[in-house]
Amino acid sequence: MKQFISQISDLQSVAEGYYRLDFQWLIDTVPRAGQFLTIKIGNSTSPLLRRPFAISSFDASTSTASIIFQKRGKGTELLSVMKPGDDIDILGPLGNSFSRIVSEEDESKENHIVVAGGIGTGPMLYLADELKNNGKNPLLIIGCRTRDLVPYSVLDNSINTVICTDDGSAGFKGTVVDYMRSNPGLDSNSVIYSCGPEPMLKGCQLFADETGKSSYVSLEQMMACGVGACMGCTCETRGEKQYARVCKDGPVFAGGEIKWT
Amino acid sequence: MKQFISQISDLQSVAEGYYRLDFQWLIDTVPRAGQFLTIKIGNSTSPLLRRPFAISSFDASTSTASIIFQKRGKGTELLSVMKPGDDIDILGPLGNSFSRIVSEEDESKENHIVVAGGIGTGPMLYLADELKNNGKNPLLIIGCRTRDLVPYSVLDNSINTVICTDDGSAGFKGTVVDYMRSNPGLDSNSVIYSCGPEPMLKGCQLFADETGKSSYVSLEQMMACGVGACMGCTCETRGEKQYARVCKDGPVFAGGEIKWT
Amino acid sequence: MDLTVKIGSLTMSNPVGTASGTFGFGEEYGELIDLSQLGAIYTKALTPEPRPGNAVPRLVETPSGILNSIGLANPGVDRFMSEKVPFLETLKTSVILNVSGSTEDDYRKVLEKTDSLSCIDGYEINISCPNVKHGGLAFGTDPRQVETLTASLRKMTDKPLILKLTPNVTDISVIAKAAEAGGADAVSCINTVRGMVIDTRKRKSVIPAGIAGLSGPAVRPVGVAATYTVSRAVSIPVIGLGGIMCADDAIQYLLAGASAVQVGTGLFVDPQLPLKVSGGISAYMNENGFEKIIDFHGFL
Amino acid sequence: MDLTVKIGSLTMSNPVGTASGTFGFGEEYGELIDLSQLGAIYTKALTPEPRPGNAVPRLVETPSGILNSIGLANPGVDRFMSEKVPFLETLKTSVILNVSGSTEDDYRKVLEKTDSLSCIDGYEINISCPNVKHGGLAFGTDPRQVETLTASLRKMTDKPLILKLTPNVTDISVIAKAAEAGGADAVSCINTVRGMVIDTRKRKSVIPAGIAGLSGPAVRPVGVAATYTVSRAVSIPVIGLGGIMCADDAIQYLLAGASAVQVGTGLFVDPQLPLKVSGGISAYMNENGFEKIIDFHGFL
Ligand SMILES: Cc1cc2nc3c(=O)[nH]c(=O)nc-3n(C[C@H](O)[C@H](O)[C@H](O)COP(=O)(O)OP(=O)(O)OC[C@H]3O[C@@H](n4cnc5c(N)ncnc54)[C@H](O)[C@@H]3O)c2cc1C
Ligand SMILES: Cc1cc2nc3c(=O)[nH]c(=O)nc-3n(C[C@H](O)[C@H](O)[C@H](O)COP(=O)(O)OP(=O)(O)OC[C@H]3O[C@@H](n4cnc5c(N)ncnc54)[C@H](O)[C@@H]3O)c2cc1C
Ligand SMILES: Cc1cc2nc3c(=O)[nH]c(=O)nc-3n(C[C@H](O)[C@H](O)[C@H](O)COP(=O)(O)O)c2cc1C
Ligand SMILES: Cc1cc2nc3c(=O)[nH]c(=O)nc-3n(C[C@H](O)[C@H](O)[C@H](O)COP(=O)(O)O)c2cc1C
Ligand code: FES
Ligand code: FES
Repeated sequence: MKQFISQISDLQSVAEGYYRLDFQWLIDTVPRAGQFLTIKIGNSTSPLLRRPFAISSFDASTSTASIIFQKRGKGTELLSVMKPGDDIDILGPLGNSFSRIVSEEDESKENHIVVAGGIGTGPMLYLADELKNNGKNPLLIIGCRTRDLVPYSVLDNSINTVICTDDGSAGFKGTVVDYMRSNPGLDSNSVIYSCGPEPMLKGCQLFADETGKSSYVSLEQMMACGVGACMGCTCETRGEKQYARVCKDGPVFAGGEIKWT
Repeated sequence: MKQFISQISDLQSVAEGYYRLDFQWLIDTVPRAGQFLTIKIGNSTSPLLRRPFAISSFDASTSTASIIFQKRGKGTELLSVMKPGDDIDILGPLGNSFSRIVSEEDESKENHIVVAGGIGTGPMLYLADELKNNGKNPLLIIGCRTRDLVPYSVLDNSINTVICTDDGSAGFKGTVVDYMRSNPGLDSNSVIYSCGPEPMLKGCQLFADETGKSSYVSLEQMMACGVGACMGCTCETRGEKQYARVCKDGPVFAGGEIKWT
Repeated sequence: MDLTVKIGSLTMSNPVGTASGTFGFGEEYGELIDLSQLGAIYTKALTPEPRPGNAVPRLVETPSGILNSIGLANPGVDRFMSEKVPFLETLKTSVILNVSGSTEDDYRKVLEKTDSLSCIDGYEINISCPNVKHGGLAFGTDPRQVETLTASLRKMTDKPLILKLTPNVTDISVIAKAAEAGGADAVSCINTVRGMVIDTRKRKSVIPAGIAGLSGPAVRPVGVAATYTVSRAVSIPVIGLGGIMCADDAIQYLLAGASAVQVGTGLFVDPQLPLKVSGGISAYMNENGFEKIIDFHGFL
Repeated sequence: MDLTVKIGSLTMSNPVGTASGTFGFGEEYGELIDLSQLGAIYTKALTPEPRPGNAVPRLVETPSGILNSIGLANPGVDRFMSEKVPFLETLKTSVILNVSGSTEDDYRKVLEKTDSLSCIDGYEINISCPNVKHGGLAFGTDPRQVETLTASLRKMTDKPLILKLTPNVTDISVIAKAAEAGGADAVSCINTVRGMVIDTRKRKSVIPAGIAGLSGPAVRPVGVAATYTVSRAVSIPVIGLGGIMCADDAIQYLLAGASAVQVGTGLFVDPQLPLKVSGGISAYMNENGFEKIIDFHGFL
């Protein structure tokens, strides 16, 4: 991990309220799927804290990394109006990545189901890409409330992708879990990876448990330091009052480790 | 006075670190020379307070007002990177104006010397313009540290203007007061108006006192409300511990009213 | 939906007032905001004698806040009667007179001269002022002084008596209880937080008086915490303030236990803010099916 | 030019340290900042037993600040010895162990087990913790408790003993004097300010624990005022902190009377900040012809 000032190379809206930001990756360490970075947005004291975003793609040939973010509050609002060429202050890559957490056994399995929802889409696009490059044929399932929120422009045609919308305005009508349940073809020898709203993660975990699949999740939590020093971003793990730091011990965890509430 | 959201029609650099901002004047009240307005810059809580700026010109035919401002801290920095078309939140016109303070006797005098320095330049350009439109032939004296700070592009050729620079890189070498002293031709039946750094105002006042001229000054003070309610922006006036509100009782004062320290 | 708030015998039309010292005696903002739509105007502090106020600068901006040391600049009670009362008499809005002093007597003098005025609907007693007879420590830091002062003023007036608490104490609930015991109809919190800014170029305090009072959004969490603590300690109404910049901020105070709120520093940023805040409170009540302000209480 | 600072028997290489709880035990930030250039590392609080910490979320951003309720999450003294000490032993930087507890005995236990460690150069005693034996009021709000605790720990160690003061008191100078009377080598101020943020949608405190601690630039004026007040009350060195985001902020603290400073929340924004701050302090000393840190004092 390093702190560096980079330049925005591109910033595009990819769905309603969602943006993709590309920037120069100026350090040697190659970021992996599941890892994130933090950005200091603006130079006012409000917003104050650096904002965490997962890496959504990395192109080694051009040293370009990207994130996909949703406009939510004042930090992401400011970020959304930045321009190519503007400086951004990056700290990363942070966190553990899927590759560091997924067991060798799971890695070698045939079926990899990558489930994304909302602001969890970025890291899962990258994970699907990583799996493909490792010779797998991942199934990417993206859940959105409605069609306008589907980031079509950043989807990779070569990856088997299913869109699920709550209102049926695009793809499968229902949640990602509904989709998985209605496709009994997914054999138990699959690995499910998920990132998105907590109910979605819980749903994936439950489904994996019920059907004997492995499950990995990437979590989100309010963060201050992002490097494991402040104990601010913990999640509860199995065992009596045990906490893990999402920023350092995670954000990727074996789903079974987490105490779901 | 009213609060209104206006649009920037133009924003140009006019000297090193100085900008002229033009915007639509959306209310009926015509702002007068010496009056100011406050702008809420950005929508973060830092910078928090509205920032006060004097009106530097007003064109009734196009309903365009302008200010000339110096980039000093974070508020003016943010203002300097705004773009034509951007909204700005204006509260004005505020304060009393020269026309409300200058005595009839002084108004009817022949010689009007308008002295400007630094961030005091805007209101004095407007005052010179107002005097000209009232059939006077004002002498505008602008003091700057050096040539790069002279706002040549906003000067009106039809107004008799003298530039003074501390380093002699343009016009008269010396302060505005040095200039006035070295021109004994200025008869005592003149009125001096000044706005700029405090030492300049004091110098003008002293010179006026010594040579029997009338003197009016436009003051600056940290402001919170800008409308006379908070008692935050006072200046000390003649008499035992007497204070006047710069925002409401001023910013223009007869120089003799002020307790110079 | 009922937005009214009762403080003692007074009913305010809505919970949103303007904080003392930020709104003068109401006149200056009259051009910018419809005064009749305010829940209440809390006036600038009034002392028996006129006070010129402190040396300048009296203000400096801090991160998301401002630091002020106005020094209770006010015209004194006599000029108040002649210069401010005629305007206040034209208003239908509730007017709460903020009263300050250096001795108990000072407060008494102001009440004596103003209690018969029909345009004054209540008093807010600013006890953040240093008590010159008690070594200069603020009245509001000592529960005994607070109870004595409150009881003494209580005997002088039937109008609502609101004690305005300072956050610069170890346990604000003890002070609030003292005010209640002395007979206060309500307490308001918070007054400004002790702070200081130094000009490193001049190597001296920006504000000549030295330590001054911090307000604005920076201190909002402090005000919400104080309101929460105080509203659990007393059974009289609590008026919450400190850093309210939008309806959501005011709703935080109401949920914390306040029955009314005041907007201070926020006015400087947006003079229309009190009306936006009361509008936002109604909208929130609508959305959440709240009928009265009391419906905000009891969630925490 | 001499940037060193003496606290008791310890000489720190420069006045800028990292505030307790924001820098762990030094390891995590090691990749981002040259630890050997820090004046001191003040560790995360250590208690005798491991503490898991509070329920999440533990953090929320406020205007120019953050509110936290970590709950003293720490591995406890035994795991500290095995997991953290080996790393601390590799450092040349001064390491000040921040010690917390719920009873006097808790603090004593930590000192007992750690006093012989050569990698610990001093103690910072966090007295913002609630004292379970005294009705849960924080140690640091009662001068007698502070003096007793300080005296008790003083007998156990020759290492520098720094008492870390809470700003949530009526008169911080009284607490500082109590620490001095008990034998403290220095005091540091401020710990976080009591604050609360309510989620108006969920109608509950964002932080489950309720009232939590405010830090960051929002509270800088509070920290500077406290430092100014305390440094006039005691003759031992004062370490100033709260909201330092740049060298100028740190210089405010030094001019207010501090002999050293700590950077806390600012690290989250810029991990390099402590080094920028010490660089900026040297530059300021150069420009102003200051030879030693003591040259900052006496202007106000
Ligand atoms: C490991 C991790 C990876 C993330 N990846 C992405 C991503 O790829 N794309 C994306 O759109 N979002 C991502 N997020 C969420 C993103 O950080 C927040 O949406 C963003 O910080 C909101 O900032 P704001 O100022 O716009 O909103 P605010 O108004 O400040 O807050 C809106 C919401 O965002 C959350 N938030 C605010 N600050 C932080 C912070 N410092 N740390 C964590 N959460 C915060 C709060 O819980 C709040 O509810 C990620 C968060 C984490 C922890
Ligand atoms: C009546 C009046 C008229 C003015 N007219 C002009 C003008 O025509 N052109 C121009 O360039 N400047 C003018 N100023 C000064 C201008 O308001 C400040 O330069 C500006 O507020 C600085 O803001 P900032 O955020 O960039 O700087 P900051 O970093 O916040 O402060 C820089 C300096 O500006 C002053 N300042 C900051 N905020 C305020 C405030 N709310 N009120 C008054 N002073 C403040 C402070 O004293 C500080 O020393 C005027 C000020 C007043 C009171
Ligand atoms: C400029 C100014 C003047 C003030 N004067 C008074 C006063 O005279 N009496 C008083 O009780 N409080 C006074 N206060 C405190 C405010 O009424 C209020 O308690 C405090 O500012 C917190 O609210 P805010 O953050 O909304 O401003 C003053 C505050 C400011 C900013
Ligand atoms: C996340 C966090 C954890 C903290 N933990 C501790 C602690 O364990 N012990 C302690 O004495 N202070 C602790 N503090 C307080 C800081 O050391 C410091 O006193 C306070 O944050 C003010 O400084 P700042 O504004 O620079 O952060 C903590 C502060 C934060 C933000
Ligand atoms: S954000 Fe500090 S430990 Fe994770
Ligand atoms: S700025 Fe409030 S009275 Fe002038």
